[in-house]
Amino acid sequence: MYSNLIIDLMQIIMLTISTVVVMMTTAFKRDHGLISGLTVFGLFASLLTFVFIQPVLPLEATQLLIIDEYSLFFSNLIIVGAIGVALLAYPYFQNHNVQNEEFYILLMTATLGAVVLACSNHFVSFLLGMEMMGVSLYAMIAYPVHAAKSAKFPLEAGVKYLILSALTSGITLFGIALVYAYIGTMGFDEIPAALEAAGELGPVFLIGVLMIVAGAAFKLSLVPFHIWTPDVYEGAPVPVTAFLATVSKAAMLAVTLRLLLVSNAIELNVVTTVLTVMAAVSIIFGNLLALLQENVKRLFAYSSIAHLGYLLVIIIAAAKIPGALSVEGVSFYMLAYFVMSLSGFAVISALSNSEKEYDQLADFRGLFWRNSWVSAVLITVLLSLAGIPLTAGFIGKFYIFTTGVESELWFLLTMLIIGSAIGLYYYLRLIYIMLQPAEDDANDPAAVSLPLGAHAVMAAMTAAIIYLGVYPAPMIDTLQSLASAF
Amino acid sequence: MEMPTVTMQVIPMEHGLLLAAILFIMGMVGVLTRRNLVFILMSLEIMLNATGLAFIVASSHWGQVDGQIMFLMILSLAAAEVAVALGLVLQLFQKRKTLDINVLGEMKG
Amino acid sequence: MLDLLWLVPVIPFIGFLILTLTFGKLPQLAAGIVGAGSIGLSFVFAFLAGSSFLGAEISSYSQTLWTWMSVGDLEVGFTLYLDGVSLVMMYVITGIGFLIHVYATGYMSGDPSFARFFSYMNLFVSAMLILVLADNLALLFMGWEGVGLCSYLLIGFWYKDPNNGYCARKAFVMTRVGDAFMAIGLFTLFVSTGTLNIQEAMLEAEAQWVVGSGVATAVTLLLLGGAVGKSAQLPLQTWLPDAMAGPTPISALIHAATMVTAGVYLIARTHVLYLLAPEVQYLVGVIGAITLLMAGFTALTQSDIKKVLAFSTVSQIGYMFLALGVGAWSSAIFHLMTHAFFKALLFLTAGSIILAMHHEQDIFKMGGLRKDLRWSHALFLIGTLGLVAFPGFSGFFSKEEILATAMENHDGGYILYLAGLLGAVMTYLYSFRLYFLVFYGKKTHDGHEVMGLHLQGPLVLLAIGAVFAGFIHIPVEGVFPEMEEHHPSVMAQAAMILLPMLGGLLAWWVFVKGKVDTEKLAGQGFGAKLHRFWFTQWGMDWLYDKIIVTPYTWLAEVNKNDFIDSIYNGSARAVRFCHEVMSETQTGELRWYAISIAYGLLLLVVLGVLL
Amino acid sequence: MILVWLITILFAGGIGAWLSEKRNPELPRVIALATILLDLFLVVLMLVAPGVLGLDSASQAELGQTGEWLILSSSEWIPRFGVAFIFGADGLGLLLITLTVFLGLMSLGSAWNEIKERTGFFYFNLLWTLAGVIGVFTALDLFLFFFFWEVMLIPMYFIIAIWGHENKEYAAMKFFIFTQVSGMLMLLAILMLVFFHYQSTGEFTFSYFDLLGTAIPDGFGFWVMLGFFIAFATKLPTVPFHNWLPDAHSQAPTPGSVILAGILLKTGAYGLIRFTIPLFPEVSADFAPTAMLLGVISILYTAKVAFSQNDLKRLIAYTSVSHMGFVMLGVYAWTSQGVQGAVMTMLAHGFSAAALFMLAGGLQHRIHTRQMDKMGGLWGVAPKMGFMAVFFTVAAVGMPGLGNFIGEFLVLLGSFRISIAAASLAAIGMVVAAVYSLIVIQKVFHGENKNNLVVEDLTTVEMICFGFMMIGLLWMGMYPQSMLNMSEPTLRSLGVLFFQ
Amino acid sequence: MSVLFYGSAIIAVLATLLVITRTNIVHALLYFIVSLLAIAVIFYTLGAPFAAALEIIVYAGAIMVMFLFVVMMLNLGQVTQDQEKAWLTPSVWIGPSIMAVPLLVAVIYAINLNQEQMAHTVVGGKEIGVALFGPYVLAVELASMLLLAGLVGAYHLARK
Repeated sequence: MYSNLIIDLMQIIMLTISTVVVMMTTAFKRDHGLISGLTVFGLFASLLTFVFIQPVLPLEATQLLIIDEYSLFFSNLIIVGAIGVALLAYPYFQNHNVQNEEFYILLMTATLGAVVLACSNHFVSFLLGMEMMGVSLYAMIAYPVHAAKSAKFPLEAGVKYLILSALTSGITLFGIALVYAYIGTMGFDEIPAALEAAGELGPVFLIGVLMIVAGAAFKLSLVPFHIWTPDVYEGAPVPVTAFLATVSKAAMLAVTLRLLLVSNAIELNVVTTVLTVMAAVSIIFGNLLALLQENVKRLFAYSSIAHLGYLLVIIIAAAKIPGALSVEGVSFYMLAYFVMSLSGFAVISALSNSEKEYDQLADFRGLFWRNSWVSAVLITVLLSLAGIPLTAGFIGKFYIFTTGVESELWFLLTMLIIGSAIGLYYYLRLIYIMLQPAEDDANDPAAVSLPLGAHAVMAAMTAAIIYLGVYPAPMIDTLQSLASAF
Repeated sequence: MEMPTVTMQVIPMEHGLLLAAILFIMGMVGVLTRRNLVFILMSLEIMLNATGLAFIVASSHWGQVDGQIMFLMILSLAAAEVAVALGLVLQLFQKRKTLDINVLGEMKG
Repeated sequence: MLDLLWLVPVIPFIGFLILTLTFGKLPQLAAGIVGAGSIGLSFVFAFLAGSSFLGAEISSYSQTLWTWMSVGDLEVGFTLYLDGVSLVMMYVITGIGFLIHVYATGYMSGDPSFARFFSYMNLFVSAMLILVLADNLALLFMGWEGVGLCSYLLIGFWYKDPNNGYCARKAFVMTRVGDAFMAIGLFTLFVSTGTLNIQEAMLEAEAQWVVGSGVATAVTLLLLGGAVGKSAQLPLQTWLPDAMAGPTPISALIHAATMVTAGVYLIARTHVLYLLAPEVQYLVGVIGAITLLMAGFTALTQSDIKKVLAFSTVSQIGYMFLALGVGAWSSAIFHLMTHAFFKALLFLTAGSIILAMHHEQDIFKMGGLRKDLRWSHALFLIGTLGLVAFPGFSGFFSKEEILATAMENHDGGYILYLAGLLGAVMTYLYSFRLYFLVFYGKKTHDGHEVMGLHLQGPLVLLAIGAVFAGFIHIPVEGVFPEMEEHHPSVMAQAAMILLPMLGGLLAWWVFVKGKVDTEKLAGQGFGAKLHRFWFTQWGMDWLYDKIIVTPYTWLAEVNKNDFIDSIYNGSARAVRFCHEVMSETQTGELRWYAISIAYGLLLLVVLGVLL
Repeated sequence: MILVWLITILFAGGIGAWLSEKRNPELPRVIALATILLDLFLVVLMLVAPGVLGLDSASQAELGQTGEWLILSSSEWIPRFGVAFIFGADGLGLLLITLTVFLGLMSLGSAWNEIKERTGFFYFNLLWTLAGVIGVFTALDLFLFFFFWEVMLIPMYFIIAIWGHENKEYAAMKFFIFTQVSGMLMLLAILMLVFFHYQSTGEFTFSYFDLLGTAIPDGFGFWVMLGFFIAFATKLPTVPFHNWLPDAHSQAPTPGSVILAGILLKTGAYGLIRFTIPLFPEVSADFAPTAMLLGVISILYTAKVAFSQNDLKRLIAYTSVSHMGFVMLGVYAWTSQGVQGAVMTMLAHGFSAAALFMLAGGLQHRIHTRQMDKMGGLWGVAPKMGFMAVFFTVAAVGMPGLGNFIGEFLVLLGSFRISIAAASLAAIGMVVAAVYSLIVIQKVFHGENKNNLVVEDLTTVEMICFGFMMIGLLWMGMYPQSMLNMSEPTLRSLGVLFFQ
Repeated sequence: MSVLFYGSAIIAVLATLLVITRTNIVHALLYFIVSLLAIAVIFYTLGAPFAAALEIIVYAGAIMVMFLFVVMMLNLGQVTQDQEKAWLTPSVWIGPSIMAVPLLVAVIYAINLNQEQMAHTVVGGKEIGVALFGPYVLAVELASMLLLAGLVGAYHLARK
């Protein structure tokens, strides 16, 4: 029993140990390479523990955490993302003239928070996971604040994220409090029974749920809680942006979906309506905002708003169709989006460093002819984001359409099509710019030596995009089995 | 062991929650109106504190421990958050010689 | 030898291919030999096939080369069909065609695009042969369109002058209007009878259709539309004078004497249908009558030698239509044949005159040429006499038949007869006006006869034809319904012969004696208006320009950028605008961000409370 | 498997061409040529001696199909959704594959001397487009079909965006967005269809054969059909979805225009014939009058717009829309003549439009303009070009004896049976076609050579290409039966109305 | 007891109101501490003495003092105070305050339950301790990591 518990928590334990090891090492020897290597190693070790965890699934590790295939999938995804971020961070901070080592500690704690969030089955662990990730992220976003010549506006981004995030954390917590006040339990899976005992649905409960939704929507950057996204994406160092776009979203999504499905909240009329409105508006606003964006990081930020809107469609579909298909679809889309984003930010990161980021559209002019490989990766990402076949994005979009059709969400599907149409414009615009002949320009980002780690990330993620797009069957099987729990 | 039961006068849970809500919204208004970063942080603390209150009220209603545990967690969260936030306050002041958050408006569009 | 029939249209086509694909690299002599020789060879085969056909004493012969298209119930073979009528047409086309080609080798010699010219000519002959030999209407349509194409190419032959190009396009488009009608006619016929084979369709129609029924009327009207376009009859005749822009005068001949008879041939070929739609048949006659008069008047006012001849052709085809309208099928074909001889003679002689006059075509700048150009004078006179149907000349026999039939025809044929008679007067008038103006009067310019066997040789042969063709018996019995023999009274015959001669006298009186000042007459007051009216073909061109061409070009110009495009561009602009507006919300101000989140929360909570 | 090979060879050849550029910029075109020739060889083998390739009917039986399918193969892909690799070709498919490979060769010919920059990537895109198109013509799983539908789009986008002319960004974007958005509608429709099939049978499948005859709940049929229709009508294109075409065609480099006009448009028509109508027979029948009307409007409206264009390529592009109007008309008449005519129009237009674009492209390459008012009198300097222009223009006008005539004639005949008005109006198209076509000859080749343009006449490579296309058009015009026979069994199996 | 509750509630609200309206940071902090103390009293009335103690020790004692340190460190003087006055114009606060009203109304409407009463039990430190090291043991561990993250972050950011 206990041994099983330990095995179950192995990933979390490994992450914790690695964090401590990294911290201790930092205390004795500040060496960027060593620390980043240790971090990557620690993360890898944590990732690999899933081999041991797999056979003993599913298990509730106390009432706080549940480790099942679903959470394991997301944990793995999160750790992979963290490895990617660590690999990107090393070259990015290489020339950063102040201490870099804390970044890795923060990365570890953020990852730990994300994993906890993904596994959480209780509002306490939800809070802890979310805040562990959040607090680490405040510092990570503002990390280069000391540098004499920092690439962007880390301070501004940090403060913005901190205040807005704290504000919404407060809202979420208050929502949790209301829910708790109404039903008297904080475990996700106890909610339906408690609700039944409470009799009819009180507005307190509904408002509490909606406040929790608001908090989740903030982290997922859904309209109207999206507004921080572009500024923070832009101001944060690229690896952190990558973390925000991938790990943070995946973790939050995992827990939100679990909460909505396990508590049956998705079947509440109010929740469905609110989510529908959010999805529609996110799709349209996100795409509209991205339309003529000149900064690639902001462009990705806006497009992430739209993509999370797409994702929401699958979640909403769960109200009418078996939750399993919905979970399968969400997981796939999240996986696809995760891979695409990581790959995209890897490209930007590969071209950038902590003193200068190449994230203007103009910086990408002619990239295809100067550095075909990097630009091919970015083109693949953009096409995938646009949902073109041969890429993971297409299968993801296929899931949206399938679930949308099955639950007859015609309105959202219409929005989806309109949004995608607008979306095509800016993805193609960036592709077009890369394809044009380069102007003679001293600021040649491709001249920056491309580090091995970034290449590895790009290669792995691109391979994943194509593989998932061309032969998704094995992954679909996996997701199908993990979704069967719902 | 039996818990010591203290008979208290009846206070409806609504009133507790109401107080929490009022404090919460006051904190929120503070966040929205102030321009000084420290005030904003204080307002955020008010909000957090109000949620803590709400948990205590709820836990009292249900006679459970869980709400108080949550309060503890909120406490530690507040501590961690404030620590980082004050770090940022220092940086802001150091860099801009002001605590006005309106100077942090360089990214837009 | 009948099975060599397919070679008749194919040989000219091969000639065309050779001439085209060498892209002008062929020396002129070789090009001439290929160009004219292919037609000659074709004539030989036509003659061989024709004589064995006549010898075999069969009413028709068909040769299927391959299945063209077979789709569902549509069965169209690449099948040649020979009977009396197509035999006559085949002879005319290859025979006269050969003479024209020979003449052209002389006429066109030295032109830089010599080979190109002959390639078009060969293609023309090939298409024309397919037209007349077609066993079904689809194949006929192929020839029909083919000659139209060649006409386009020949009119625009001298491409450097944009006006030629314009005329060519006009001709093509206008005949295409007719073709479109004809195509619809074919479809109607097919849907109604289930076949496009001419003979079968006619049998089916006879069996199925009621006389005067809607479908019969529709089909015949539509086919008439095609015929009218190709044969330059009212109201689609206006392209023809412009067609004279082509190389003088050979292409003119193509247009004026050969291709335009296709309409006559079509109606004659499908006469059974017309018999089932008597009103339409009568309409054919009426169109013929009006056209022949109108063209007559117009011819009277023209000053270009080629245009006078062109309008005379229109007028003569009007006669043929008139003949068709009164049921004188064989007479129409007969007149077609005789007309081919004398009109070819006239055109080619006119060509000689033009050559002699150094490419001067204005008849008012000629005059008194009968001494200088003896050959041309004699030949032209023969042609003119044929044209005016002077007794004993070929035209006389055919025209007399037509008028006689028209007179005897009781269903309104009498009016047609009178129109025909008036037309005959007009014919005399304009023909001799031309003749007198060119060969009599004051001599203003010198001309030197250009001599050569390939110039005069064909002319002489044609002249012989123009005189004696009237004695040829065309083997069309069995093709057309038996016509009763017409024996008009002596008086009527005399009137028919003598009355038109008044026109000749008038011409002599006016143009040789100079009794009337034509310039004054045409230059002032009502005369001027009338002249103008006649000269411009009764204002038809103007009318078309105003009601079709101008509105169409205007419409096209107005919508040059395709207004549907602006719908899409407009929505793109709208999206862009939305983007601008949306971007304003991203102010970068933290407080505003916080407020927006608070409002979002408010929205959610209100929604939660309300729902 | 042979079909898979056809596609794979092109994919592989494309990659090979791309990689070989580093070695020698001349190499990619040679590789592309070899690739296409290899494909052509296989196609010819399929046509002439199917036995050699071991094309058997065993696979047909396996899929429960008989008869018309010449080649059929299937294997699993995404079993979760019943998605499978089902490739098949019947007479119609084979005709269109042949057209594709042949015109691929032609476009290669036009690229041979024109594309000098970034050759590797160019030929990569060229070959991948072809692969996508062949995929479209052979895929019998709707998912797979959609997959290829999009695959042919991307390389084409690259071709326009990189090698296009002055306004390429706009054109490429428009092209992409139009096709992609309409494609999404189709995806939606496909999924609805699959879902309805799932509802009635409890089985997820995208197989064309299984989806035929799916019972669709009342009220939905029309919308599902419309999703397909809009996608195909956009590709075809039909007014009012045609606006991407003039821009894309005029801005694309010559080989791109050739492929666009010659092949890509045909996928729309193919989709209508293969999918839209057979999958939704009743709804389509109700919808047919509207579609025919759209066809007629396309014919007349775009002919009028074409007439006023000054940009040569744009003009030809609009005429393409006009011609595709005939296809729409014929297909929705759904009679044997109408559909056969549509097929013939597709084939013949593939040749004539491709040739005209090659001419226009050749001219632009030589005198660096597409504005017709800057040309004139070119016959004198380039008679071969002039001849070719006349030939292909005349073909486009619908001269009997050439392929286009057969198509238009049959379409008109076939639709006449269904709607006299539509066919009669469309017949006016014959007249207006003459109006706009001849103006090209007039403005470009006739008249004085005002600007003293010196134009090099057609090169040998070009002459060979044009020669092939001439022969092709003549063949189609004189002996269309060879093609009609191939497509007939297909149409019979698709339920086209055969009057006997 | 209820007098204590309502009295403290009023004090808490008033003190909080003062916190968000003061211009002098130190004054505001002091009012905040007052508010916290009042809330601690409320906790006590609700039967949560342990929480009440923590409220005072951790919140008022530690967190607020941290604030105070920073304020002192930055040495914000009269200038800042004047600035605050200038910033806090009605045009700035009216909007959010008005927005707050419907929000409050909605929440009040929502939490208007059937006058459910709060429990009569006191949950003391011992129970909490048992729970913390029983079912919530992981939470404690995780909270430590949370604090670690805060620590590292603050350490990094607060560096000169």
